[in-house]
Amino acid sequence: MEINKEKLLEMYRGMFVIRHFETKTKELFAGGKIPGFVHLYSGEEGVAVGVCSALRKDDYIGSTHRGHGHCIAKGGDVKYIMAELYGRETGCCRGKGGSMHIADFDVGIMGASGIVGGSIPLITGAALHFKYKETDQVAVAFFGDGATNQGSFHESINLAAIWDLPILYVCENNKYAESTSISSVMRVKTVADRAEAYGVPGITVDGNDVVAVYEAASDAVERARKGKGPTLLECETCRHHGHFEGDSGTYRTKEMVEECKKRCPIKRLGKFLEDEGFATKQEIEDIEKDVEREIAEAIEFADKSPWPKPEDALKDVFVTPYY
Amino acid sequence: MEINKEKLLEMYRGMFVIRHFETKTKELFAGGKIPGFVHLYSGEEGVAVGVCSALRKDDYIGSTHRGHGHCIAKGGDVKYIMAELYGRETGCCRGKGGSMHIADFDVGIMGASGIVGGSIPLITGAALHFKYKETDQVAVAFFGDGATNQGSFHESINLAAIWDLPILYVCENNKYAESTSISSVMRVKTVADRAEAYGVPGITVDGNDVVAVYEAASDAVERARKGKGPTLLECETCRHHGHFEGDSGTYRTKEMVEECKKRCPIKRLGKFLEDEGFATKQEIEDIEKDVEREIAEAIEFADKSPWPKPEDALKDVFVTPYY
Amino acid sequence: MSKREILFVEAIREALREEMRRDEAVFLMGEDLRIWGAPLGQTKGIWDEFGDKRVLDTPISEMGFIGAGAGAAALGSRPVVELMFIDFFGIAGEQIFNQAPKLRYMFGGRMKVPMVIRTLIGAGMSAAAHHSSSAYSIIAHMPGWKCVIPSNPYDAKGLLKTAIRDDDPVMYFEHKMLLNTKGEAPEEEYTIPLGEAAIKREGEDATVVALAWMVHKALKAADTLSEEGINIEVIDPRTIVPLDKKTIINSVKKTGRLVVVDEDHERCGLSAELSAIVAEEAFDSLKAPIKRVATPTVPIPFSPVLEDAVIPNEDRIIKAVKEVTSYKASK
Amino acid sequence: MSKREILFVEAIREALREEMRRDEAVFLMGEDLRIWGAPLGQTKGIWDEFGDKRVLDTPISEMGFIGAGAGAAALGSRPVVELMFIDFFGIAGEQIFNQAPKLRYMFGGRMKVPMVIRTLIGAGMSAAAHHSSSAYSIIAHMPGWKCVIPSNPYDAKGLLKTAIRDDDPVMYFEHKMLLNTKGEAPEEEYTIPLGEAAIKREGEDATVVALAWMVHKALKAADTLSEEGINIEVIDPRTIVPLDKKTIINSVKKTGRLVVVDEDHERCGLSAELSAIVAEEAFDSLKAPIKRVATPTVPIPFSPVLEDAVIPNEDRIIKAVKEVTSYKASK
Ligand SMILES: Cc1ncc(C[n+]2csc(CCOP(=O)(O)OP(=O)(O)O)c2C)c(N)n1
Ligand SMILES: Cc1ncc(C[n+]2csc(CCOP(=O)(O)OP(=O)(O)O)c2C)c(N)n1
Ligand SMILES: [Mg+2]
Ligand SMILES: [Mg+2]
Repeated sequence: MEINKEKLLEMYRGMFVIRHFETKTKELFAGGKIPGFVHLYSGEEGVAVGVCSALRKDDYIGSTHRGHGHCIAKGGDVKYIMAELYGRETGCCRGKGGSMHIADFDVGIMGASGIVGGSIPLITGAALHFKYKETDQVAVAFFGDGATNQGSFHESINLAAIWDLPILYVCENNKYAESTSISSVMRVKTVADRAEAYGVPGITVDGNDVVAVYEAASDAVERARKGKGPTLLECETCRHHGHFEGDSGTYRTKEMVEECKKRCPIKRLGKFLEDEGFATKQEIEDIEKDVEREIAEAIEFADKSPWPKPEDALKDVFVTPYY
Repeated sequence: MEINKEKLLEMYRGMFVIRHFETKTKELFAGGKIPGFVHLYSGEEGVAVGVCSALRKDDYIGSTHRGHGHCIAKGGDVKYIMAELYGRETGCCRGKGGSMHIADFDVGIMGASGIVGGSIPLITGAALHFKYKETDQVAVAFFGDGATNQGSFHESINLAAIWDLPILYVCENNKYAESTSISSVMRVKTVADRAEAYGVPGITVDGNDVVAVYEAASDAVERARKGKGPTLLECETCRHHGHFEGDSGTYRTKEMVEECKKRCPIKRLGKFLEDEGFATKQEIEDIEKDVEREIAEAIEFADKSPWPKPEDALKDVFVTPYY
Repeated sequence: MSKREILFVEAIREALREEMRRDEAVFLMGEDLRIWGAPLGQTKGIWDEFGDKRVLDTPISEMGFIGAGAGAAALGSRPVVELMFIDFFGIAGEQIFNQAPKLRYMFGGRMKVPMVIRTLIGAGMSAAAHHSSSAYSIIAHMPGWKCVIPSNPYDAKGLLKTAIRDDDPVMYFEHKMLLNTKGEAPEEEYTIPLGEAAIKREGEDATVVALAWMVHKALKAADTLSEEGINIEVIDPRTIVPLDKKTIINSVKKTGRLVVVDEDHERCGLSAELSAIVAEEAFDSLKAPIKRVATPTVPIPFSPVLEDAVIPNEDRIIKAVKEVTSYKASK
Repeated sequence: MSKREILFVEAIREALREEMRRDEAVFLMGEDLRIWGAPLGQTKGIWDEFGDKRVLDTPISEMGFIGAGAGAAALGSRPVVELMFIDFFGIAGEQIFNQAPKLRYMFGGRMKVPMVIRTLIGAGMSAAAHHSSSAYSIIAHMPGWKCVIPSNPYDAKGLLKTAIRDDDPVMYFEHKMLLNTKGEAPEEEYTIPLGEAAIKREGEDATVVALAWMVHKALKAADTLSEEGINIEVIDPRTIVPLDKKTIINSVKKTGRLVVVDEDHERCGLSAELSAIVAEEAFDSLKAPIKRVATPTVPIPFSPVLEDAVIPNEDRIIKAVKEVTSYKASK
């Protein structure tokens, strides 16, 4: 597959936006600016960016509790996402959703879910809608390794298989579900092995190699667009921080986390860009500066945004008024 | 595997009890004696009898809406089962359960379930209990082909796999879930193919060959007793009647049903017994006569049994009184 | 309008067919809808007219396909999904409680989920503890579902058409004992708004609120009672979310007495909700304690003798009405 | 008994540890119980004492492992299973609603299911619509679960020990805002029977019934109100199945007024049930409408501003009490 400089720099920028967003989110959470439960995506950027780079704007993704990365990669505006984390009126969900429930249908983000596996049937329904309407849009379900032990995964991928739905099931295998090692809750070697039970192709790629993810996703997206049905794409990755902010993370040794950080997809792509002459150190630094400015603006936007009005708590249950 | 005359005749008798019980149940339902929803097991006897013949009395089975056969094969008394179908006080569940909820813990019947897939987690829990108590008992989950598309199947077999639980997952693949052909709701060729997703052995046998079922089940039971974990055993079978009493069955052609009846496991074993000299026609007829008498007695018992007292409807929710 | 009698089950089929013809976005999804036409014939003939594309037969994967229905609805389809029996709500519980009905709210009102779930409720068939629940109180308890519970063919058709056109998730409950009952329904197009109760019978002595099968039992009880000179007002709310509180409260203001007849379990059920509303909002008018005639909070037993003992019946309704109409305050 | 203060979360751990020592049949099962010690430390240290065999970490398969818990219980184990947050009840819905609590009844009372489910409830942490529910009304609505909802360390410990020894399925609700609150609890062995309410404060002017976190809000409201000369009686039912109706009714007979404070959603919720019981059984004593101060039937919003707007608070309790104590009948 041919991949040009522009796409590569775009992916670099995309990953760096997520990383920097998460770094700031961590600080803001610690400083009491962001309430609730926050699960950071740092370290897994290669997956969201690799996959979303293979999508069109009118394709849709379903996200998870660890969703900031997916939503940013799919084109969500960091201003509105940050304002949502702050719980402000200007947030993409008007402050009603928060970190675990980010959505923006205008750019194809069908929504995150606080329930593990909860969004998999929904995004499968998006694919069903595309098939029903005979469009060539594609849906992507993001979920973790832990989620593959949920019934919703099993039922959804089977539906997609029998109906040849245009969807990618993207498993972010970071080897842990909270403190639980995937090897203790699954007897097969890879999550991709599970695809066979549904007659669906299963592929494992290195999630730290954004280009590899992009290429594998592109193939699967093409299959889907052509009406050839779903693919299970497993991306091996790891998270740099605890399960959520507040997790002491004692189930992983320091060495494991260090080792994980060494495989950072951003550093890896940066090195590749320089080594292969796609970009200079300066170009990369310029991108990073630009991103830092963008995130700073988003934080300022969130900080200055008004709180929702208490009475709005009763709105939006129904299209017709609350009762 | 060595299999002796006694065992073979026992299996013949077991299958014939079920067949005759179901034939009579069909008549009694049509005659208004048995209320509710009734799903007959006729045609599938090879599965229940083959599997249960490999079990001990203190092993446990979990059953389904199509459960009469399992319960009889596991040693349930036809008198108490028939009385239960009648809704009488003397029924094995005192008239509270009916056809879809037969249980008898004393002989290892952990209970049927009106919910497809509903009993699979429960009987997996029985296996967990055996492991916890360090007994060498074994559990068996019976379920249909349709049930393998339920999340409960997926989650349960995975639990059994990671914990090496002593259990057999026995899929009665009669090719249909109500009017739905299994080939339209599953992309893999056999249900046993699904075992791979859990790192569990998956085996397919001809459910009309009770001896083959018995042998395959015996191997799996031995594995389980030795602490080597679960097996998925798929038995290909077919039902002689509609999905339930009242189903017109138009989704199967007459020829399909005829073809199915030709593969009858009882006829097949009968022929084998005669051909191989295990039994004479007379011996077989004697068994059948004896069974007919037993079932007639069961019906009489049910018919003469008292109704439950209305006030008992409020009992048995809790060990301590109702509130 | 033309006089015409149809079966309840025909009313459902007509509503589905008419709405499918009217709007391409409407499709059906569920188990055994095509050849079988659903377990009690509710979708019979529809596949013949609309074909595979508009009528989807699913695997036994309620969690999966109900979630998929909600997802398709979120993007603009208008699926009518069948949950064969309400008793299976737990199988799809996550999608029924946390997803479909909460999405719009969680996402700040920026999308909508125009999905209908049709489902069978009720006892009366000795179908035992896994096929006889009502459970609409649970659906109503959790935010986000509109709940429609028709008692006759006319309402069944008019409300189902409205439900399909509604932009919010609507759960539509079909009582299995009513599907083969007959009633008038015009051939001409009509719809019934959600949130309007029907006064089935006027009376001054007590207000009886009842839904679905229970409406028929209440009306029979009313006949018997009227022979003894007691005239009850029978109200059928028809939808419980939205609920037409006004009609109920106005009636209690007139009669001073309330009996709620409810096939759902008593504890934390709809009967409690209606009682609580009246105890707060029509307190001054009350001349007697509010009585609930509901199903005790026990699993529905199989044996007809036992089933009859727990499901509200005419006798229990009459007894409760007499208690409130003959009530003398002890203070 | 010795005076000693412990945290609520310690009370839970002590109860678990004591019962595990007492009875070999008791084991723990759930997600991340071992190293993590459950999300808020409820099982911290228990794995160190009892090891892998007695503390099972599960995959994220609530339907599977809750069903397995019930199955093991049916054969004689006494599992204490964690459903991390009550919001996940739908994931395991089938096992929670149709199996564990109905088995004994369906099977004619010939077996029993001595399982406990521990689960986190409540808002207050901006955890949004998937991690802030109360939902005990739904569990209480369906037959078969005993429901324990403690408000302080003493009750938390005594009731959890009783729950584990109970032969029926018990759902034990831990309010996340209470886990780090302190209270007295003796070192000596004690248990508290299910079905006995606690009168937290005596008063004559109105009865306020509240559970868990709401007990604390009601007691604060009581302080404020007493400064204005209004003395409320605050009752904590502690368990809602079984429910100590007598204590509530006796109190209303004394005060003539009832305010129910309930963090669960209002529609068809526990607040409705308590109101309905009193409207039927203490009608003559009522001097004012029954007021419910409950969470409106909307998903719990994320933003602290919005969350505060829906969860019952001191102000709303005070307002409701004043409405009932100052009430003048209009008739
Ligand atoms: C149904 C359900 N069970 C449990 C939880 C609690 N929980 C939140 S995240 C998580 C682990 C998820 O693991 P995985 O799917 O691998 O995603 P990761 O966090 O590793 O990205 C758990 C158990 C939940 N939110 N929903
Ligand atoms: C969860 C659930 N969904 C649907 C049904 C309705 N139903 C009863 S039996 C059945 C078909 C079951 O098919 P299978 O598992 O193959 O068993 P079989 O009837 O063929 O023995 C269905 C859909 C149910 N009882 N439970
Ligand atoms: Mg993970
Ligand atoms: Mg089948």
